[in-house]
Amino acid sequence: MTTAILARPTFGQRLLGMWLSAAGFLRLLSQRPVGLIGFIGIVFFLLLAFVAPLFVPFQNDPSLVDIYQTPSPAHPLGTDFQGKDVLNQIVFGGRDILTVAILAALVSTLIAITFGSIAAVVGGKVDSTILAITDVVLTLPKLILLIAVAAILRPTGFLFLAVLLGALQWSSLLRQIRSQVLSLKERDYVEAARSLDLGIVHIVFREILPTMRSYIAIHFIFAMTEAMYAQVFIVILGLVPVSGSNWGIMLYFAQGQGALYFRDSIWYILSPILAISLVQLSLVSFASALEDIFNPRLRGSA
Amino acid sequence: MTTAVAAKSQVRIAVNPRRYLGDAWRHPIARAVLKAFLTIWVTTTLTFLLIRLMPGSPVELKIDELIQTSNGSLSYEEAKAIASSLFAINLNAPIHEQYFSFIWNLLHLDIGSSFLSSGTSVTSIILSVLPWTLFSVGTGLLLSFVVGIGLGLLAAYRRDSLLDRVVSTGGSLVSSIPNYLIALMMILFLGVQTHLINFTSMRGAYTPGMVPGFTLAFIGDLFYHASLPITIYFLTQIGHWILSMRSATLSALEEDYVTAARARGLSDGRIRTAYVGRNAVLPLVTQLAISVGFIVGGAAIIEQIFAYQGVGLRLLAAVTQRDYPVIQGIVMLTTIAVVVANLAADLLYSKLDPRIGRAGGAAG
Amino acid sequence: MNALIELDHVSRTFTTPAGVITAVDSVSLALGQGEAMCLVGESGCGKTTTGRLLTGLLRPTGGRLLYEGKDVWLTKGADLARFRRAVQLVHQDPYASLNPTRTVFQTLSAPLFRHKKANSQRQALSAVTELLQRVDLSPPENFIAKYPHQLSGGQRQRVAIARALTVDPKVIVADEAVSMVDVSIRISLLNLLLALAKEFSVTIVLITHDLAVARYFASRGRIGVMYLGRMVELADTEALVTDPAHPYSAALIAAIPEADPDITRSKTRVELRSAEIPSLLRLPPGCSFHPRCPLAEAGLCDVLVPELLPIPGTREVACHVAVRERTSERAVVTA
Amino acid sequence: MPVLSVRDLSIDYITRKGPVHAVRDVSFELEKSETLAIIGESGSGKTTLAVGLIRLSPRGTKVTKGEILYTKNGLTTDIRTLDEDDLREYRWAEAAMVFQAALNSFNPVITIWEQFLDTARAHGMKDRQKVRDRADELLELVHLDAKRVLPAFPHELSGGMKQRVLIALSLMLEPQLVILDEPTTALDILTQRSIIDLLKQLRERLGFSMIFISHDLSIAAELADRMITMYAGRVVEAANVDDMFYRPRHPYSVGLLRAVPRVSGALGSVASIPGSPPDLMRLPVGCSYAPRCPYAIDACRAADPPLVPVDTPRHEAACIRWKHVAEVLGSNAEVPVAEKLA
Repeated sequence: MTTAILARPTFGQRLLGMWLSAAGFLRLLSQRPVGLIGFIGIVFFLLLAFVAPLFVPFQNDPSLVDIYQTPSPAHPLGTDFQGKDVLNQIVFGGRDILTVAILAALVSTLIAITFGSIAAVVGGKVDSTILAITDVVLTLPKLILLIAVAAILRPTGFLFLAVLLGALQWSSLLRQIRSQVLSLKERDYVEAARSLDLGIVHIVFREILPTMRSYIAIHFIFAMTEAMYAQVFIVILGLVPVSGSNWGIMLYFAQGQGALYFRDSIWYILSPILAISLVQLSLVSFASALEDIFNPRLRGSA
Repeated sequence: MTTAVAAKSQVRIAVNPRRYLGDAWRHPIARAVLKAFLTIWVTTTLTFLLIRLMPGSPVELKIDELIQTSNGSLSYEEAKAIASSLFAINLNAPIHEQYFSFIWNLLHLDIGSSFLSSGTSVTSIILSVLPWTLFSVGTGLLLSFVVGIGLGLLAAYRRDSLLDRVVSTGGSLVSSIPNYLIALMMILFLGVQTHLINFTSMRGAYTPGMVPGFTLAFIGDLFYHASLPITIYFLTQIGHWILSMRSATLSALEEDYVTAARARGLSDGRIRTAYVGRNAVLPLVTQLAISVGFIVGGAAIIEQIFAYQGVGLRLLAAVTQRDYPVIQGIVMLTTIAVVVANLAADLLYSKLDPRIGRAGGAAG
Repeated sequence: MNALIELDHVSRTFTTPAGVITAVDSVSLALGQGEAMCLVGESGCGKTTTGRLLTGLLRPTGGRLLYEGKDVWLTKGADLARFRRAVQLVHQDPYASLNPTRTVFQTLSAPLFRHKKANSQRQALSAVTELLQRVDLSPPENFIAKYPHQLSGGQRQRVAIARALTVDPKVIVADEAVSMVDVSIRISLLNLLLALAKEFSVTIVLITHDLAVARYFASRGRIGVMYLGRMVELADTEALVTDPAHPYSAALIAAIPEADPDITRSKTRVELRSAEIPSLLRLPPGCSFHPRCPLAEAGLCDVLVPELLPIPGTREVACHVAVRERTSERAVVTA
Repeated sequence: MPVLSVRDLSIDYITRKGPVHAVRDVSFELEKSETLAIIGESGSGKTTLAVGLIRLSPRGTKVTKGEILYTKNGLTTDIRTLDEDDLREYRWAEAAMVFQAALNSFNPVITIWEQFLDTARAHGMKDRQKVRDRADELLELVHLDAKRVLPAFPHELSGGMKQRVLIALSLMLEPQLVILDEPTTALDILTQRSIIDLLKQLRERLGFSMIFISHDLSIAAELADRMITMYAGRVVEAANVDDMFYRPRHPYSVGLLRAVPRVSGALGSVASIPGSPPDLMRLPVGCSYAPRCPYAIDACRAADPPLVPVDTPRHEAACIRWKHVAEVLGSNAEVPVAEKLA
């Protein structure tokens, strides 16, 4: 097959390329069962959170008659302290949490990539100041700060919460991206690209970033798990004004209404716990499988 | 074939080793201490700004509250004077003076007194709760570090065996579930549903009425009360330590000095400890420093769930009561405690790894 | 012949936590069009830094880098870019010199597109094919779609050379370009570089620690010997090999093991006064070789830094004793 | 009786795509106080062979067949049959392996003294003072100042010093056999020379037999009494040094000798071997050098040529056309190959 893979492949080839790499990736993933289960879990919860609500009718009809019903065909996961169906709340409870988690992970990953690469590429004074700031933020007990900040600023909207969570999480990723770019920057092929005068755009986007794609994807997923942890954390503690319904808020009410102690209310409190735990488990096992596939000798997980 | 690479690396070769290392020893320690002070200074300033300058800041809220409760009899100025005494700062002074007096007081460990129990100083409140958190978090962390290292080493030595798969997958999954959910599940299943543990009797840091002292009974009681939080802190980090130690050990096993040691007929035990173990554990020490900060933060919710009177629980109480001096005090003192722990771990690292002797050798 | 590219008393220092290091100390070197010369020396002697200074990737802290008579670091914009393209570097490690995530075609076509030497796929394909043939990678079709990990060390170095040729360079600095390649194919790589010098009058500077490789490559050219950042001798290869003027060059040539039992076991050794290599942080005063030099004269060599001075036979040496003995009227012409 | 006699040793690397035959039916002998050079390029299997001699092959390798007969005071044992404890004793007390200085052969977090102590304790020398004296004596032997080296950490020593300490350490238990992996690679010319002279001196004084592996023919010319060249996992030629350099009988040895330029003496017709190194995953049927060999005929591609004795004593070559090679070279004079083919 002597056809050259051209520098600017046609759209058809690009599609074929993507399909081949996706198939290849799935083959690799299938050799890691835990990773595969994680991948399936992620797809399931994304569908549950963003697609299911379009089909399942939203039920918000509290009825005092059937409080804490045990699971029955009408209410597969029983009902809550107001008699509302738990399964319905679970279906509608994922969207907010996953949106905030994805946004927060985006914020922290973007901060880490931009400032990490700037520090590595520019070097000198800029590098040392960015590094000093990162070191300081790295050692701060972030959750204590989160409690104080949340209590005082009382963030309500998604975006505000996501930015707040993102702003607290970027430090360890920034250090790792900086050291990654630093080591790549020293590589001979980057020096050759410089002497061939190929331009900074080519060097960053064609020589340095492609080798970091998998690295960034893995850490994006870990950032999502951290964001979810922190988000549910402050919701359960009641530090954030409660609006709408999501798994965290379900837990907040379940705890508040003593669902922990009644025999029949076990499903009301257990459902959000399992939902959140399963999302986190899927994310972590998929990310660890990615880590194993892309850089098997990576020292220590994130 | 020479190893002459980029110009910078030539520096290493013909330099008098002892003198060059001498400088490196002093330099990183000074840098680590400086970094610690910088962190503390940033936190204090951050909290100062948070309390003082944020729109609708607690100071303003307190003044409005005073005016309302006195239904108009207090003028703005009088309310401001009361607030000044409560916050232990002179609100009329320009902001930078307030800031300097704030820092000055901090240096004397005087960070105002609680709104509610106006007599007691914030420091005394914190000092009564901080030890419990450090005790429970510290024990949990050390246990998970030691057990994690052992399991990680074992998993690496028996690579791809059943034990390896169970330990590393199990560890990473347990640590990925949010620890407060595990806490809730523990109460739900071990407590309520099966009555295995009588967690109501475990409330608080120790059984009221017990005489605090270094008696075996008292210490036993301490551990009884702290057992649940410690278990949670243990489970939160165990996965991380197992995985990090396992991959560090695997790469150490491929190093040439391990093959050379085996070629010299050294016993497996000696190689496992002094050659593989010591090198593999190095990067983990710095990770220990970072995780201290994370765990102390997470303690708040664990303490609330288990009603364990640590600094986290006290912070939550202060937040619900809008007791700002206490919030401010807890944030600063916990940060200082965490920063000190980091400094200690960094110094330990520079002592353990003679090559760099670099404090602040955090991973990455 | 006016020099195409010239180092005029160029120096370069590095500040490290332990102090200031003078990696290159006022080195002068003028190279003509199509010349094939070698820079030789042990690790830490500054030959790699000198190579980086020549390519303009590293800015000198002293002296001037002249290209076609103009001081490169005073030029701006287009001139500087033109200079940068005219001098290319070939690296030592074949496993790190090519981007592992890009095919041979992508690596070679990027500069062609960038500098408008190819505007369409077809043009790029034919240009790359021609380049691969010029570096003896034939049939080219077998290599175009390959990733670096699918090539041998020697083949990768050839692709690296082809990449340098994409911008029609006037000067190629090969930094230990053959030392990590199998012994049995080094000569073919050296021949490839020599062919570039002869057919396309490209000036080639080979940096190596291996004197035998240097002797083969620069057999019709010159060799420059460096020690602790200074050029200690610059001479025609055969003259240097058979009659080294500087005591350090003599020590090197005497010390080299030869791939011939009779010669190598009967070589007369040059006993140095100490095996200790001085630290770059605290260079010995005067000539930095004096603590080890068998010819060192107290009061002269340990005080005065020797200049690179001409001696009979279009040669230059930086050694008071050597210059004195070889230029004085009653110099006995040694066999 | 030879100190070491290896017979038909084969070592495979187990990979997902099946076993890779890194070492194939290697046989050679080593007499007392004799120095053998094993010369080969990347993929020749020389390191796998050397490490296999003390059964230190890494995970994922398997010795499929062959014997390693070690003889001391008339008693011969096959190393492959030793149990763990005897093997541990054999390593260093009988056969000591010195790795390349450039690789980090020292534990970076403990001092050189502790590594001396570890080695001594592993072989029953418990008395610290005795170990200290022995260490001083050994470092003196390699011209190093024990007071400066012992308390130092490995990264504080230069390449040359590390290689000397490795050699000193290898002589701690007066082994009968010292195996060195690329002893002078990655060292500067003058340091390389001092290590070669040191090895010659020690060999004279202590009388141990030595095997060293290298890709550098000039080291073999300096140190070796006998030489074997390896290609694609097999021994292709075994000979005394002069026979190998001036009267080689295998086309690969000829090609290799011709590909190495010299500083002194005439250059002659220096030339590379065409083609590129063998891919151990896809070795051709028959002689694995055939694709690059100028004298190859169809018979060469039929079967792996066995090692056959050639026209000088203790000289064997694995080539069915070695007589033709002799004719091409012409004279048997002590003149380098490159000049004979000029």
